Amino acid sequence: HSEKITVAAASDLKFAMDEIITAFKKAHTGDEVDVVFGSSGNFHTQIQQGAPYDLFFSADINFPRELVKGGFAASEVKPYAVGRIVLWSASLDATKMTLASLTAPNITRIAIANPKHAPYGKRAEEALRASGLWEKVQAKLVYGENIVQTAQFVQTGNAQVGIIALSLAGSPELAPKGGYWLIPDNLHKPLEQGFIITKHGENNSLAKHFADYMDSSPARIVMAKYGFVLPGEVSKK
Amino acid sequence: MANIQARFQLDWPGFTLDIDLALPGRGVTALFGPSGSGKTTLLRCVAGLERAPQGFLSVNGEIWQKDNYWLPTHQRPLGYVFQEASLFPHLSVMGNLCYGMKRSANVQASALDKPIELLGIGHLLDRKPDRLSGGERQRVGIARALAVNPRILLMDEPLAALDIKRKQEILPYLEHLHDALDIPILYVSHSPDEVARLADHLVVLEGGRMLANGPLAETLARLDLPIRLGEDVGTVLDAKVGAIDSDWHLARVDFLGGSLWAREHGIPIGRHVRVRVLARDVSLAQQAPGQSSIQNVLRGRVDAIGNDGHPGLALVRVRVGDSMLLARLTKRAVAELGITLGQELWVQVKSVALME
Amino acid sequence: MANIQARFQLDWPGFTLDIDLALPGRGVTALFGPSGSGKTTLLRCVAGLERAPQGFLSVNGEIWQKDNYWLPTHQRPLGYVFQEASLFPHLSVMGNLCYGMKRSANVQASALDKPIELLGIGHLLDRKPDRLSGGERQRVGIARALAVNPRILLMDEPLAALDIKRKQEILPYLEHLHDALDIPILYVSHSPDEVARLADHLVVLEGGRMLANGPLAETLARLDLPIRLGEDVGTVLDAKVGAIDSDWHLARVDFLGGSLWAREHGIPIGRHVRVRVLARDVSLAQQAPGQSSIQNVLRGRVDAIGNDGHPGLALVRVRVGDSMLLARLTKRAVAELGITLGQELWVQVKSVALME
Amino acid sequence: MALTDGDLQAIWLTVRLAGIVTVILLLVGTPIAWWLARTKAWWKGPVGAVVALPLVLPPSVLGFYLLLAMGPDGPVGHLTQTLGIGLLPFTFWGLVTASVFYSLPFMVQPLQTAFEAIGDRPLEVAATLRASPLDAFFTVAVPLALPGFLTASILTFAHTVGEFGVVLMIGGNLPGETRVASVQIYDHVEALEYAQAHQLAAMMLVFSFLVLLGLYAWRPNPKKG
Amino acid sequence: MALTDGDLQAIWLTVRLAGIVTVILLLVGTPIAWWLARTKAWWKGPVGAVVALPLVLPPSVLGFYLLLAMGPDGPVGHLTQTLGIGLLPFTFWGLVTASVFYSLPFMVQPLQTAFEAIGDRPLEVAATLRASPLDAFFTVAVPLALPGFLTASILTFAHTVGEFGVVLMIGGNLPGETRVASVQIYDHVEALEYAQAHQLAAMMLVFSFLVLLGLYAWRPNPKKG
Ligand SMILES: Nc1ncnc2c1ncn2[C@@H]1O[C@H](COP(=O)(O)OP(=O)(O)OP(=O)(O)O)[C@@H](O)[C@H]1O
Ligand SMILES: Nc1ncnc2c1ncn2[C@@H]1O[C@H](COP(=O)(O)OP(=O)(O)OP(=O)(O)O)[C@@H](O)[C@H]1O
Ligand SMILES: [Mg+2]
Ligand SMILES: [Mg+2]
Repeated sequence: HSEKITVAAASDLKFAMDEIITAFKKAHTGDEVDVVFGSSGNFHTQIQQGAPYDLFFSADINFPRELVKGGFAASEVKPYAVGRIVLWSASLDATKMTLASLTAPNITRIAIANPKHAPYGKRAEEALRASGLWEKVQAKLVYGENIVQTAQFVQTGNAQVGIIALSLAGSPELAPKGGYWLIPDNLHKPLEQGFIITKHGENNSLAKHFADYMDSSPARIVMAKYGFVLPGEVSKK
Repeated sequence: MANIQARFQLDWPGFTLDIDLALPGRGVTALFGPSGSGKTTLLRCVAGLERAPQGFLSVNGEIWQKDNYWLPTHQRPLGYVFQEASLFPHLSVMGNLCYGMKRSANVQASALDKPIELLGIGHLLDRKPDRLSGGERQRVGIARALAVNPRILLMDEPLAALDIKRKQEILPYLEHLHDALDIPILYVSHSPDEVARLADHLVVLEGGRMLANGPLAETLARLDLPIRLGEDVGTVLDAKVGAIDSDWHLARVDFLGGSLWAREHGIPIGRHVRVRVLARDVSLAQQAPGQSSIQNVLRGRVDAIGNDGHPGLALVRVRVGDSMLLARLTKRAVAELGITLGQELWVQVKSVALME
Repeated sequence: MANIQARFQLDWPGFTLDIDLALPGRGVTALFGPSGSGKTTLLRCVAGLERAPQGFLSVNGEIWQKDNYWLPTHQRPLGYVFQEASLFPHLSVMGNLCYGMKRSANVQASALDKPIELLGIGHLLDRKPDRLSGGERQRVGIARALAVNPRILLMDEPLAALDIKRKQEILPYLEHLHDALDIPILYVSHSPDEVARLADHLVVLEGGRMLANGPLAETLARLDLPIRLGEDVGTVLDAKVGAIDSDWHLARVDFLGGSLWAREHGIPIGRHVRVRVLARDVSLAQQAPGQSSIQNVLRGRVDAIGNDGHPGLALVRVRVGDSMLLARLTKRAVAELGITLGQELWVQVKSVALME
Repeated sequence: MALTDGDLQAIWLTVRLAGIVTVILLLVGTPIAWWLARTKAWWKGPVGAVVALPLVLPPSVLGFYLLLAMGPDGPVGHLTQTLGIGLLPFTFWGLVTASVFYSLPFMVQPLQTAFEAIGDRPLEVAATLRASPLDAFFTVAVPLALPGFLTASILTFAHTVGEFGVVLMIGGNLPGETRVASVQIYDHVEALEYAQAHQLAAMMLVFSFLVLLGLYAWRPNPKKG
Repeated sequence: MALTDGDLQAIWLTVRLAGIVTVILLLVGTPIAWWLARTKAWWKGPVGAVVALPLVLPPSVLGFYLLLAMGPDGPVGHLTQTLGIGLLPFTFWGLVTASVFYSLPFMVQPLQTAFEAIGDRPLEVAATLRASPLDAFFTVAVPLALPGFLTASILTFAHTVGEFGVVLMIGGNLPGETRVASVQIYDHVEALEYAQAHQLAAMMLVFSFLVLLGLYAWRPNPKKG
């Protein structure tokens, strides 16, 4: 008999997750897998209110941790990737840049995600602080609601550069539009990402299968392809 | 008792209505009074559109307002012709006419035929009110109020915007209506002509109070009120058609005290009629008048002499048999003719108006 | 030439206006006609509120409409009294009165004093229109139109909602106005009384067309139109105050053909006046009448005999000197007196109205 | 133009949602507006102000509060559970409920103005012609306020179509159930699938333009004729 | 209740933004509504529909398109750069521009209805009293449409206060410049700082309630007196 799951996934997983699900479905013909992308914070709130998501892939491991604490999860928090941030530009050649280039006068707007609640934004702030640049560039910063909006600020040319997720910069949509420079991960805390099976997915065997599939090599290959560092691996420099 | 009892008090800044009225339960009561005297306000109180606290109103035995009891307007079986036609702007003329009819008991659709024809609005039925002339709107307003089979009609200057010819077509219909339907009509009008013609009963208002209230003939003959009727002061006689001269289209009407010739309107012999005699049409003479175009000559006795609005004019009340006539003379004529109370005189009446 | 030329054609479903008019450039022109005959539409065309394509309008030498030229309403120096008072609901009475005044050249604030007093609206100045009675609204509308110092006045039944007393106060003012200001007034009215009193010129409309257009006296004396004036058919004489009898408050007015005594209104000797004689007030006699309360007796010659509205009545036109009088008689009286064209008769006039 | 199945589903859901919300608000908002237009009670002011309040909160925040209220521990949630309806969030009817709440002022405000503009006279006339207040309301007030109803419905419908902050929060973006077109376009944009976003947005615009154009062409003036 | 400096700044910014947008829309929307209410041109329909269109796009999507248009490569961006104003995104005036565009229907629709309800007569009367069309517009049409202006302003103001989808996209969430209260509340919620979110939201609600209450108490009926 066929089963159905709904996966709630952070926006930065968009490209990788689509590909993983396509592959997963091939192995589970007849079963249905819906995926919903959005803000991890929203999902966290919604799951507390009984949202019908079976798995929750958060961009910030703290959200699933809290859900486990609150008894809204049917599994442990499983880390599935570590995110990386990059300097990305659509109008300049970002491959030749470093964080220090941000002080250049021709750069008037720098987009980062809102460090207050977006995990990629927090890491961007940390990296800038660690490089001693935070005070110098703060006046140039504009804040995206999430990492995608941040990318859009850059993509539309309204900001010359932005700090976005590696997974986005390497995506088929953005890769052709500009280059990136990978920000060394020693400049910021690791951006740990984790997922859980929610209470809603507790008795859904398909949810378990999917969780297991995330650990399989086909899934890991896809994740790596989109720039995620996988748990237990060391990032390539 | 079949009548109307009304007691209303309203206090508005700048205006106070204070009315305690008993009116006959049938026939036309004219409300007469200067602009701003409270005529419309009184009608609105009767209709329940204005709420006079602690007022009292009973209409032919049914209580419509008393202490805290209050019959809502839509449950009062009345017809109201507003001072401004107030048609529904979103409905065609036909829609306006049918609106009340559909909501009234015992009314067939054919009840509209007669008013429509008489008021000459047949060609307007499909129009929206914004495409009507002032008088056309008013006529539709009248027809609409008539179509609800009311048990009392409240009409606020219904004919004000109409030309004489049209008025003369509508008046007989209203006369007929009040005979046929046997319902009371409260009729506001500034036209003494209409009042004299239609009314059985006259209420004179001023500044929110009642100046006079009584049967028409009696009230019209009061010498202390005449100025309000201006040129058209006069009296009304109850009479009967005594003969018809069909060659000359004249009718002889007999009243207590004599006969008069009037224009004939197809009213059959024996029928009771009202005859209106304006003071301006009455002249007095010492000797029997010679042959003249004035064909009505009566014999009467001077009953009272009073002032008229103008200092040069006098009103002389003459008793002819049991009836009263008013004559308007110059004071000089009064002096030259040596008119005194009790004197016998010839009374010449140039023209009289006959009303059914 | 100082006059008004107007040519308008309008085609509406169910109504066609087709007017080609020349009117005198001063004095009062009465527009007379049944409901729906196009009186309001004509005024609106003159005011520029209705646009008759290819129309033509010139007022005292200024062209207001011609071919494609079109002077917008607000640039036409006119005063308009609407058929429904149409006060601005958001302004107080005072605000309404001042609205036009503030926008007109050569008007002092004191210009309002007289109309306010005369129209009796002084106690209403702070009220909003929704708290006025029908007649009060109309009076404010009149005052508002007068306050703009217009070069032409358009008045659409301005006195329809007013009582007689108020009318009698306002009419002399309007008369005075048209003498003093020397501007043309187009005046729609259903009241023959008002028309006869005010108008110098009469236009009769029916179904959007002109039935008659001419000086008042001439048009009133036309025997083919009388029915439209109903009871109030009559003629107007030009006369001069010849003597005043202050004891009896009477004035003698002399006209071409004789003299008449009328109530006196403080008009000084020698002043030109108009005298209105209603056909109903005129009687005819073969022999010199004896002493009676009718004090005006003239000698005249029968000029024409026509029908009146009722089959029993006749209108007889009598030439007195150079002037014309109409007498309304029963046909029987015509026969009994043997009235024929050219015959000499005694003309008794019971009452005349004197207008400045 | 090739819309995906998901797009079509989303459009259909949107039309259904906006239609249902507009109808419900016509039913709910009309009496409120009528009452506000005609009452002289002192609490008219507070009620009027409260009706307009949902407007001032950011949609997703409003959505957050609604989610709390309608969730298993919220008062509305308790109520719906007691009534046996279950929980509203993440269901189509939850969306409807939230949108009704959120769009209320767009219905009430224009209606109130339209009702006030009618004045007393037509209702007085209706009463003298035997129409009960309810009858007069439907046969006089409503037809005379028709342009107001049109304005109110346009604003409500369009606003419901465009709204996604509340919808996203309450609805949870479930395909076929709560993923309306606005959310779908938003998702396309978030996924950087601009071509698809443009397509769906253009489609929505054209469709809405035609609907609005139709409404305008028919735009009634009850007083002209 | 202790609001942070950021909160106060955001509130002040919000009031300023909503106030400016409302004033600009009064200036821009009024002539449009007047024209729509009185013209008989055939393109009245299309124009009316276009004015209402911004409503049907989800705010953040609309924001995205505005971002494109106002960016360095967009038509508006070209224009503003040529005019020496620079680029609008991430500035207060960019927010104003976007909000004006987005809130236009809330101003135009109620005004149009209110203007239509006036009818021809008062303007005819004004013309016979020497008032030019412009004069009559200000001294007759505007006072008579006052309830419509109030409704339109309430909807516009409140909607601008509450809107954050467009604002986030165009504004870039810059404290003191584009971080209005709606964004600030949203940020609090997103950061799970519920207490602060509640506080600020409550504060906004109370403030808005008082403003609305004041408006209601004063709510003019130009025809009563
Ligand atoms: N907008 C319109 N469209 C079509 N017909 C109209 C319109 N306005 C008026 N009419 C018609 O034109 C005719 C003339 O109207 P108008 O208002 O000029 O009459 P009037 O002589 O002033 O009548 P009244 O004495 O009743 O005021 C009427 O038959 C009326 O029905
Ligand atoms: N809503 C109101 N508030 C205060 N005063 C009012 C109100 N309505 C009317 N009035 C005043 O009450 C008085 C009586 O008004 P009403 O309408 O009854 O007069 P009317 O006799 O019908 O006059 P008209 O012949 O002019 O129609 C007037 O002086 C008027 O100004
Ligand atoms: Mg009245
Ligand atoms: Mg007219």
